[in-house]
Amino acid sequence: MLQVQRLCKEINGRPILSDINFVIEDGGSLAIVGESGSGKSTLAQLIMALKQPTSGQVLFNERSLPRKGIKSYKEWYSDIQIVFQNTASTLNPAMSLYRCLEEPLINFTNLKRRERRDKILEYLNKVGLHRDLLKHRPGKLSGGQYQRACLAKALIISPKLLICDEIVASLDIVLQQQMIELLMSIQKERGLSLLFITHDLSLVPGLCADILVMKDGKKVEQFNTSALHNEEERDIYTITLLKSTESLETTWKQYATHDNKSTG
Amino acid sequence: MMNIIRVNKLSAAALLFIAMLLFMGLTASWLSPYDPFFTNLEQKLLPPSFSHPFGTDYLGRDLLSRVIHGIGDSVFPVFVVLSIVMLIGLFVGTLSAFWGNKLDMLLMSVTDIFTALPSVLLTIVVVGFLGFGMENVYFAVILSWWAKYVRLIRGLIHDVKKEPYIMASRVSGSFGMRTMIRHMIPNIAPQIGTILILDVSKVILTLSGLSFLGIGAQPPSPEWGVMLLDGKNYLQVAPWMGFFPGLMIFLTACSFQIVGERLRKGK
Amino acid sequence: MDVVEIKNLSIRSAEGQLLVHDSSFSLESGKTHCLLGESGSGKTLTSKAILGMLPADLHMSGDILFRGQNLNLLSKKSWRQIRGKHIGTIFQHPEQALHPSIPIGRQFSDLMCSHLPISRYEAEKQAEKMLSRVLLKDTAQVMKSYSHELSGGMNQRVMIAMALLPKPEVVIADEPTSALDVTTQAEIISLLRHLIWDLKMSMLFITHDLLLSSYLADTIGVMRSGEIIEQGSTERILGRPEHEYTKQLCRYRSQRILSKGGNSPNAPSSTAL
Amino acid sequence: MLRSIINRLLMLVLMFVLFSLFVFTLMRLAPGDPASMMLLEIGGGPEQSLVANLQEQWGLDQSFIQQYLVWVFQIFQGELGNSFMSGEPVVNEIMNRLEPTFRLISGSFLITVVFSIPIGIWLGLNEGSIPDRVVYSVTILGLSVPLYWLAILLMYTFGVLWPILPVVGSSSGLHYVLPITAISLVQSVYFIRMIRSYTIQYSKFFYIEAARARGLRPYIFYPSYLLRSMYIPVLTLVATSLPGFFGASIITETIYSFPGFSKYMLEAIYRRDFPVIQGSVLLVAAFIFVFNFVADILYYLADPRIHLDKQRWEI
Repeated sequence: MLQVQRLCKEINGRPILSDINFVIEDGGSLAIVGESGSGKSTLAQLIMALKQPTSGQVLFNERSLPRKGIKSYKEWYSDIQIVFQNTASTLNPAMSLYRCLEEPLINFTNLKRRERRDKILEYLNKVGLHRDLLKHRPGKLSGGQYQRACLAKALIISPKLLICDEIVASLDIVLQQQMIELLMSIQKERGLSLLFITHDLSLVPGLCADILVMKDGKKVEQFNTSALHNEEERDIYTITLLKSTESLETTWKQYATHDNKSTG
Repeated sequence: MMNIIRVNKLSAAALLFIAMLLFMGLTASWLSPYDPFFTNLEQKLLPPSFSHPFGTDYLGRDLLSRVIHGIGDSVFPVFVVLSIVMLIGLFVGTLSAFWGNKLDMLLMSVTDIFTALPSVLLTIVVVGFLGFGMENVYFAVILSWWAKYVRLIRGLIHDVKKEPYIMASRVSGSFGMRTMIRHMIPNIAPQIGTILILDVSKVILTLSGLSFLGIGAQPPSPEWGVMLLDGKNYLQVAPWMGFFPGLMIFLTACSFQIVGERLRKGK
Repeated sequence: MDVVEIKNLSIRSAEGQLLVHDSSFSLESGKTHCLLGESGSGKTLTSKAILGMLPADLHMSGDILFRGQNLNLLSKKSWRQIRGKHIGTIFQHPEQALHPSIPIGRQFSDLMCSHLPISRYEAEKQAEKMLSRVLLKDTAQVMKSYSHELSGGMNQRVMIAMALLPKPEVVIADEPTSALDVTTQAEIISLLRHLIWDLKMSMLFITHDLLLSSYLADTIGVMRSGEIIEQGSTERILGRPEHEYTKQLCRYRSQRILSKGGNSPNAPSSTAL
Repeated sequence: MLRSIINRLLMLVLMFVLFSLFVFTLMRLAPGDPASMMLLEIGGGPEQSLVANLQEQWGLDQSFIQQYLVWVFQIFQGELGNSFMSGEPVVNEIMNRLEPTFRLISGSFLITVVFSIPIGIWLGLNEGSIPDRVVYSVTILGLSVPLYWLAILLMYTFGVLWPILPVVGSSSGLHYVLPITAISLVQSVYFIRMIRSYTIQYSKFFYIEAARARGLRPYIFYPSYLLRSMYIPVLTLVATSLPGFFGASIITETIYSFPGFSKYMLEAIYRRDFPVIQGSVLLVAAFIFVFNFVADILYYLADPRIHLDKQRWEI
């Protein structure tokens, strides 16, 4: 269970995050929605202990954020893993895909070579990638394959919480949809708690139970996904996010409605 | 397509030349037709002929044999010098890339001194005070090149440190030295290798240049720079004495340059 | 009458790989044609071909007719005169499209003085008028500032003003809003639509977002890995798609409709994993 | 802004002090102590009493640091001591030999810059064309031509085969032709390659593509859009190449027996004339450091966004 309490972060005087609080139950899923510059990626890095917060704390199953000592970091990372934004360089370009996937197993488990091989093949299959991609360098993978490989690398040590930081931002619609469905099936199958960070509100329905909207480093509001559409309760900023694509969607629905009837 | 094949042929020829050169250098004593130091005044200043393809010098020594023996003095030391420079650069560069600002500032001003000054000047000061002899020359060349490699490696490490896969490797449980060896070195090695090969060509020119100025190798060494210096004094009478050593320096430097260019473009 | 007509355009890389594959389409005057496709489908290359700005190592075949004139046969000089004056361009990354160390006012007057015999003072006056049309407040201040002093949205408004100021017949907009926030995106799109309609220009709109194409386009050409797989009016393409890929795009996009009365939320559809 | 200039000034002083310390240590390490060397030079036997008072006169018996401070203090007053050989003050000997070397370096520097910058830019703009490919492969060969070999070949062709140019001394203007040609040829090969790669790199920048898409006139586009943004790298290249020219002048002056400062400094080594070596090396080093300092100030004026504490190697 992840607890974030009064988390603040300042970088050379400028407040990036101010007083962020939320909790993710075991098996729960929270979407953090905010435009660029709202501090959501910094939040992800703070939770992953890649940066130290100015104040406030992060607890996972009562253990606090690691500060010093490799052992405490390793314990933290064996429970929480992250899939970074798809900048096509989160995998070491000089290593084969096999050794990329093997790295977390070497560091976190003491499985033998054989067991590691089976584990890698199992997760490769789970994310829908073909075996003979293993000998290639990450540079040779397509956008969709690259993100699935990162997902496999994060899940291979079976963490309890998975953070996804804009993982589908640069994929095309078809691949985005397949990636979201893959995440949903894995989450249901393993009761994984999920922290999904995105700027695109339309990705969230169906994937996450709760939504937290952020703006300029502050928490605007947090609510259940089903309450997304009743505008009386919603903050005006959330409504502008909702409405921003409305005029486009109305014209779309003129055309698309016949489409759904005919092809179902 | 044509362009790529042509360049390939060129770099293949360059590689062949380098291989041949190294082979000749290693087997110089068996290979060279005459003894490079054997003086025979009757055969003084003979033009290139069948018996002496490169002709003979003012002491009657066969120039071809001297050139072949010269490989050992002009080319092999370059590899030694550059590997020392590389090690210093790797060690100090990594240190300064990871260290805090203070040491970094001091180190950068020191390296700024040695990169700003031409290696000829540094050699003049070192040889001038410590006297002639190849160890001093090598020391001077190392002195002026180590700074370039410290800055190169420090720069490369700084660039690599910013890459997302370094942050991702932390999350996968690699820290400190392990990240350095598994993630940073393999990614900067190709660039360093390319620059190293290009610098072999530069250092050959520098070393022979110093010997040509008389502050490097001393006669009767068959070093190409020394032979070129003798060639200059006999330019009117025996131009071939200066031509062939110079040609060898050019061809060697040129083949390393071509291979280096090919690596950089093909990367 | 077609303002721009592309006939059997093919673009081949130095190694002979086919990047754009025998595509033909036309742009009627006053209308908006949309090139719809994912990144890497060759749509940006097609727009660069029209401007004659393909990188040196690519070969281009096929004809590009601008008002009946084949641009391939033009000299470099006359093709340059068309760029900016008759064909305006709006790019994807606004903050990178302006010169970082030249004030914006100067870049406006450089543009105008390159095409029209007017003084720099007159050019800057017209520029300020156009800046107010793109709903920028204190235009005088914007004229004096540099591009890194403005936000993404403001930079894009400047780019639109700069593209439309010489009153070109055709505007090429290459993913103008995909680098902007959702909120500013809506404003920029409606501003663009209004200005294009108001100035009676034709636009070649390049995007990967089906929603934008439905809102802006009169005709759509769907591109996939360098090939135009389907082409026609917006109703035909989005309403009754024939190609399997277009159907898939429309189906997925419908699932992600946020506003009420949208389709069923993300029920896992039948597509194979 | 002022803070950064002072910062750079401190760096300059630090660099000079460190270098002088380096030279001084080398001097102390020199085999045989200077006092007995001096006596040997002028033929006197090295009796201990004479050596002792000479050491005392030069303060050689004090601690290393004291000697260094005395020595540096002397240097700053321009008191470089007397040459072992001629007994003349080193400063005068250097001064009256500077003139030909200065003309040689500035001549070849100007010719290289004037020729190679336009050619490099033109090649960069016409990347992939036949002349570009031809010149590019020629530069690959050009980079590996040793300057001293080229100088000898020039001397042979224009001095022996077809003797139309003087190859010794520096009396007339004609004497400068061959050395300057040799240096300029070798340096411009390097300049052309660098300027060409900068032009290619900068013309691919997004704002340059966007400017071309706006169809700006050439006389507006090239000077104020493309070249203006290339100002910094070109300035860096020019500033950092000056030491190279100096190194080249030593070689050409020796080959063409040009009575310049560089040749004089080189010959000081054969005669082991310590004060001359030390004086000239410090003078050259000081000149190069100050030149780099001025170049850094020019960077700042060129583009205010570059703050000076970002050292030159990070640009």
